[in-house]
Amino acid sequence: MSSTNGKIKIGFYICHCGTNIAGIIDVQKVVDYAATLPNVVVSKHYKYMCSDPGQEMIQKDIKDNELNRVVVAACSPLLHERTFRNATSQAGLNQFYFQMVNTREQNAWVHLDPEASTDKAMDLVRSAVNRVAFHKPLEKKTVPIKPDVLVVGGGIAGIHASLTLANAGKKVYLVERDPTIGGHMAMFDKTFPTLDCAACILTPKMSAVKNHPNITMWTYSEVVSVDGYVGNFQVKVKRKPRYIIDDLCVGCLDCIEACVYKEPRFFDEFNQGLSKRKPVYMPFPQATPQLVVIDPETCIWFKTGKCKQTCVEVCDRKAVDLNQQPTYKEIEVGTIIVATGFQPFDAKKVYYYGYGTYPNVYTALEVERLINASGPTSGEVVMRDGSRPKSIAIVHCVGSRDKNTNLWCSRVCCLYSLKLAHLLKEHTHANIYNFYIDIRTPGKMMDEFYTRISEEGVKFIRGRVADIYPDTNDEEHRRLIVKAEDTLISEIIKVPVDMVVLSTGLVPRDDAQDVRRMLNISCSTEGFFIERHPKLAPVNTFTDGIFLAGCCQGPKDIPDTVAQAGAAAAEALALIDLGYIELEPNTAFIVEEECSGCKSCVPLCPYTAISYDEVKKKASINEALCKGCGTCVASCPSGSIKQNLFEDEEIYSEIDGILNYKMEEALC
Amino acid sequence: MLKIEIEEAASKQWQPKIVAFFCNWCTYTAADLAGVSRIKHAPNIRVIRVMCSGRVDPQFILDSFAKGADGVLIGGCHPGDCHYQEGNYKFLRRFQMLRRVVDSLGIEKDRLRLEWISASEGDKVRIVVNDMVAKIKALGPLGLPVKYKEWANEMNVLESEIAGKEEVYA
Amino acid sequence: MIVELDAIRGVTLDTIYDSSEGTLIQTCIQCGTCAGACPYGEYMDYPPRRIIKMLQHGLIDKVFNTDSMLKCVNCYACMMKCPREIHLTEVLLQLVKEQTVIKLPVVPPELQKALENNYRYGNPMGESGRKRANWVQTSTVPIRILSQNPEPVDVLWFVESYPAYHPRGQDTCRAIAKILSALDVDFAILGNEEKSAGECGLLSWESGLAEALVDYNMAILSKYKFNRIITSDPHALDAFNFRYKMYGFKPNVTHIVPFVMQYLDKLKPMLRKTLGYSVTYHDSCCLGRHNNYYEEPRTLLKSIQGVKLIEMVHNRINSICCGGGGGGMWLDTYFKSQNMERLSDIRIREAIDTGADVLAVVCPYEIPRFEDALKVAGYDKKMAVKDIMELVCEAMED
Amino acid sequence: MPDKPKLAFYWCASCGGCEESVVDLAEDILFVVDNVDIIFWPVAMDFKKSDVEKYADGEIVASLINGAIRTSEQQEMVQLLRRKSKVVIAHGACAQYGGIPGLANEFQKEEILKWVYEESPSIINEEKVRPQLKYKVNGSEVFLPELWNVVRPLDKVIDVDYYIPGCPPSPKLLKEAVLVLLSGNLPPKGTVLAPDIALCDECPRKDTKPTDLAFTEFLRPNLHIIDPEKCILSQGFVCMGPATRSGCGALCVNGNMPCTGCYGPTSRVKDQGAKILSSIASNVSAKTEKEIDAVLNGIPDPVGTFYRYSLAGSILRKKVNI
Repeated sequence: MSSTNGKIKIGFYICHCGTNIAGIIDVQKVVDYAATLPNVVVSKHYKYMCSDPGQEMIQKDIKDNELNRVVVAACSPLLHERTFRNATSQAGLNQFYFQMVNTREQNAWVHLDPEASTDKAMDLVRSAVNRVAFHKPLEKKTVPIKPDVLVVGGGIAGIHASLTLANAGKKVYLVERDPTIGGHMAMFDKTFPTLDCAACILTPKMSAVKNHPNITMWTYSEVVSVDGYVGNFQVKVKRKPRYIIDDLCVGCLDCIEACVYKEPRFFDEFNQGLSKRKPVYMPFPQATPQLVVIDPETCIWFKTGKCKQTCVEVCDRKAVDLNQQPTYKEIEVGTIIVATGFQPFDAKKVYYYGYGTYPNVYTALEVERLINASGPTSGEVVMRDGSRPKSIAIVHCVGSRDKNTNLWCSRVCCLYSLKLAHLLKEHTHANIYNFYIDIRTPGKMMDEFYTRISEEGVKFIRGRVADIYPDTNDEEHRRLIVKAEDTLISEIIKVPVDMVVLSTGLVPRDDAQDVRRMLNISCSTEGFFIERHPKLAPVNTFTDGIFLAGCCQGPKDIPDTVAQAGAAAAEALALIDLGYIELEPNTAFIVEEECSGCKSCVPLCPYTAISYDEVKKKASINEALCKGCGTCVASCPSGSIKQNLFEDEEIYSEIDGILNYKMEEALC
Repeated sequence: MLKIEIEEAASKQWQPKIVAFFCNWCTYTAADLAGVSRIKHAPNIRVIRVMCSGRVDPQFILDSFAKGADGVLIGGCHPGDCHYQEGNYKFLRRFQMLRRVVDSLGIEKDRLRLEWISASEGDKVRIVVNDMVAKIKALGPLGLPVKYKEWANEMNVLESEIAGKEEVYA
Repeated sequence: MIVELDAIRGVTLDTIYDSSEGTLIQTCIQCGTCAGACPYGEYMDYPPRRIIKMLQHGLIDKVFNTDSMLKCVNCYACMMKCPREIHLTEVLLQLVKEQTVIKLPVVPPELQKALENNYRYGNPMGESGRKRANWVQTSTVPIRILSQNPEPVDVLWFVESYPAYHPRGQDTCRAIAKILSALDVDFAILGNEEKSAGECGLLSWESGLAEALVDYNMAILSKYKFNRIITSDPHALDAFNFRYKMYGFKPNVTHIVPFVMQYLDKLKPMLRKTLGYSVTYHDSCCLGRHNNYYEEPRTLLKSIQGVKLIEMVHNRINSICCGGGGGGMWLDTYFKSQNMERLSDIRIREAIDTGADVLAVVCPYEIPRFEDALKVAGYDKKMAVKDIMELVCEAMED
Repeated sequence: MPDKPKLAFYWCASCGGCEESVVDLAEDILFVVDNVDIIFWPVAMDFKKSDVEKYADGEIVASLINGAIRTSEQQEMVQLLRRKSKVVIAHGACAQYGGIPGLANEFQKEEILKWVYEESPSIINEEKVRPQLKYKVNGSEVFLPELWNVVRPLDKVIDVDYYIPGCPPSPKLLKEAVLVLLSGNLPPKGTVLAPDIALCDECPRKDTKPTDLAFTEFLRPNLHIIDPEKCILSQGFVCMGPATRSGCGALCVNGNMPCTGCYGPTSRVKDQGAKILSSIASNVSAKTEKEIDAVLNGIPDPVGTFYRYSLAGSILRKKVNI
């Protein structure tokens, strides 16, 4: 126990955190108790330990009392360990002579009985005081950061993050699954609350991405594997065959004209199926890149092997290549921004709203296309049956705030419903009814927007729609009755309308779990990617070097998405420009003279950091590759592998502390 | 009635102590999340943070029991979700083996528990901890340090025995 | 989404906030879906949403002094659509109903009589208990009655009152007996020993009566050895699955439709006759919304040759109640006095709109209700109301 | 030669193999006899307790005690020797960790007595007679030592200075120990007088062990033939070598049998069984609970396998639910 040879002097501090901790834990009792523990020479409490005066108090005590160890009982180490380590090191002590006790998140906030809470705090303080005596001075190791960045997803979040980074001179790989970038925003008609034309503000950014010398844009591509760690990720990208040679296609669309299918007859994804496309198609006129794509699912050549291949013939640049195979690109990047977005809630899941049963029930995204000048009806609101609506019901909260579907509020539906109400009114002069539970319009100019839409004569009915069914009084059964309780007047109302718009919520993408696994990041229970800290690290993930932007993290509107994309880019930039990242020194090492060379540890390391030296006949650990999980340490049969920060003695001393175990008991 | 009161009083005095080893990335974060969400649970667990459930050495578990823990809980990431790829599988294998040893040495099954709790499952921390505390309360204390002392008592009687025998010899 | 039964046993309106259900009620967002989903919501001074708010504000006594809850037909529509999953029909509304009836100056006489009959004779129509098994004599296949032959049996068929006494119910019974015997099922009935399962008492706000019937039937059932119970009455199914379990009686109970579905492979080759009907199917509230059997009856119908299934506008979770539940069976006169249209009349128009030849049902209340509604509707084309079991049986005949 | 250092040997709960290792010194025993005065060695010469009692406290230079402590007599004797000796050495696996007799800690005392005197198939004892602690014969009372409930390693009963591991210890280690004692240049108290590195270090099959161990099944040497060339562990037989001190020269492996762990763990390990368990289980290739269990079923007696010598000295010591 060499670490205890010198005189250990421990300073102990407990934080009140206002009343967060002191409201339930008797801090005075803990302080008095800590003072009786071995090696503790200072024991104090303070209102806010993380504040400047709190940190200064520690530093002053280190100097005045020659403290050589510090224990702070406060919030979770995941929140403020760094703060107190810095304070410790600024007073000239090695920062790893510090140990933190989680007294808030895992104690004061989760228990009700002050006595039990105080007991628990004392147990853990004893444990930390025990442990810190074994701490060793360590240095953080630094890893260089590769300057290139991978951005996954080419919606507005990915676009904005890519441009920010590229403008700062960094090389960006933007990988988009679809044939074009643009994401959901490209489908929108106008944006709330300013009613900017979505295409007008988005398409310049799309072409900026395309033309930026620092951006490598890979559309119709998917990230298939990510290995490595912060600063040094190895990424494999699959480029799906477009059956068009990128460099040769000039986007003349002659091949589309020449296709053996004379009429478009397949589901057009971009227009939500409201129009049709051919197997060879351009997703939409402003698609970026301006390249056509051949869909093997619908192309007769791929389905039957028989086709005149008129598309190949017509292309004088020989850009059509039906034998194209997927290609794989391997890149090395230092940081990754995940901007994989959301998908709209499947409205069929609320069976009684009749989506998919009644043709005049639409989803909001369909209506976006319907009112868009470049949409399937050129902006004319003509319904599936060819008629034009004179009355429209907009049903809020479809798939949101509902235990039967999704619990969360999707945050944008109220405002886009208001926007659609305005646009539909403008296009059709119809009577518009918004059926809502609560109107939620937080944010700049948002409630003003609500006022404006109200002034336009849009009607608001406070009540969640309970039933939608055809009006039997209507000869053609086209008209629908929307039934709800107007809860403000306590009347059951049945409103006959021509068209129903379902304001569907935002849900995680179906493959979010696969993406999460590939990147080794976490999801909340509902499936959105989880940020490292909701307030203090909103774009970080638990994996260093991977950042989140946009709706993959949770529903949000365009301004917030862009802000978050900027923040994610800034976080990446901060790492890149620093050039290196400091890592916890919790790596494992093998004491050579103790190792028998049994090789049991070698296969256990997922990072191949352990190798066997055939000459010395011993195993050794490459510190640069070790991530510090400690699996080999726990498995070494002769106890010859140790882990910095988590040495056996340190953990045993914690156990002793928790259980208030005295060595003399061992003699029994 | 009286008996119940006595039992209640007894149970109030004795509170099980559970040593928990939580991995930094999933379960420790989940326990923090339970805090941030103010999800109340029994105050009987004492968490030791490790980077990965793969770091949990069976010795730590046995040591905890021997030093007075009434239960040991290990929390790691769900299979497939390990921050270090496969540390949780490695622990699971050890756990399955250790469980057999611990069983045959007479420590009840409910005292040793492995749970996969992801960073977002704050409420699962509550469910698991409360359930484990309830089960251990039903079992009563394990109290190995006390047992070891009791075992040692048999050696203390020797001296008087010897004295007695020597008298007889005399 | 049936609630944890033991958790709510003994809960009263005074103690409801101490239960987990009370916590749920606190989460009501007053969206009004319950009121909008309620088939009689527009006739209630206090539809479920307002009841919850009144309860939250401690003003619940006002609710008891109206007849709002008399209009609840226990159709589970509000409960199934509630975005907070509050167990309205299962828990809250029942508690309110009971108080309402206690405070009612005059109980509608039709209902009063039905409850009395149930208490005295074990069936709501006031028939003699000794005639309960009379229909057996008209069966074309032998039916074992346990009191005469108490040997252990695989399947105990709980017949229930409407099937046992009502002439159309007896038609269904004969069909079921034939099907069971064709499938070689070892079955028997309780015969005259059986009394109403008590669901009607329970949901028509007479928990005392319900408990008396529960006690009686539990004692009778415990006399015999059997593996499982089947019944053709979804209300009896609900009583067993919901109320009996609270009293510790936990048999394996299935409705006849899912039961027969288990034998579908064996049954199909027997359905040799082509019927040539277009059929529309009415989802029973208890079987559909409350027990989640939406597709089984439809699959069974579709396995009959020559049956073309047409859906009504409201189907599955969105189905409209026939109006017979929750005591509605004996409140038609009262509903009429309130200028409320009978729900069976509303529903039959949806059935007529489909142009179907047959309205298929699975609940013994529905045949008489819809046959009556058909007469009122004055529908000139001939439409028959038949239990699915009758149709299956018909298809079995060569 | 009045100045020759006095040496005592004693045996407790053991098979006597450690005493054999003294004899196995062969010609070296002459060296020992030349240099020390063996004043107490019940297995070889007729000494009485009173012979020891007559020495002054600390007069004996060293006592080498083998065997675990299970009876009142053993306790009494080792306490006496402790008083009379400067140095006490736990001699062999039983004294160090309880050894094979320590496996009795898997059972309660009553279970053992019942089996041995009543239920064992080789016993005929219809009256169910059990040994009595006191018995009167010819007017005087005779005594038997009492069996304790717990088998203990020596250091749970008396203070122990050094340990010589092994079942039995190799003569080489014993000789080195005696040399160290005679030299007067004593190592720190508590030292195990064997190399502090695992057996693989000196295993002749070390090079044949692969670096990608992944167990899909476990085999037992009584049922399967062991390849005489390859690493035994890698063949799926539990070999304790990686968790066991070296010093024996890999005797068992040379005899084509797996190491069973008699030299105990290295100084860095508290619980040999837990450590080898951790290592071996971690390298099982299965991933689901069910598959893992299927592989682990190949080790039907994990306590007897991993704690063959060390149960009494392990962290848990004994089956705990008395």
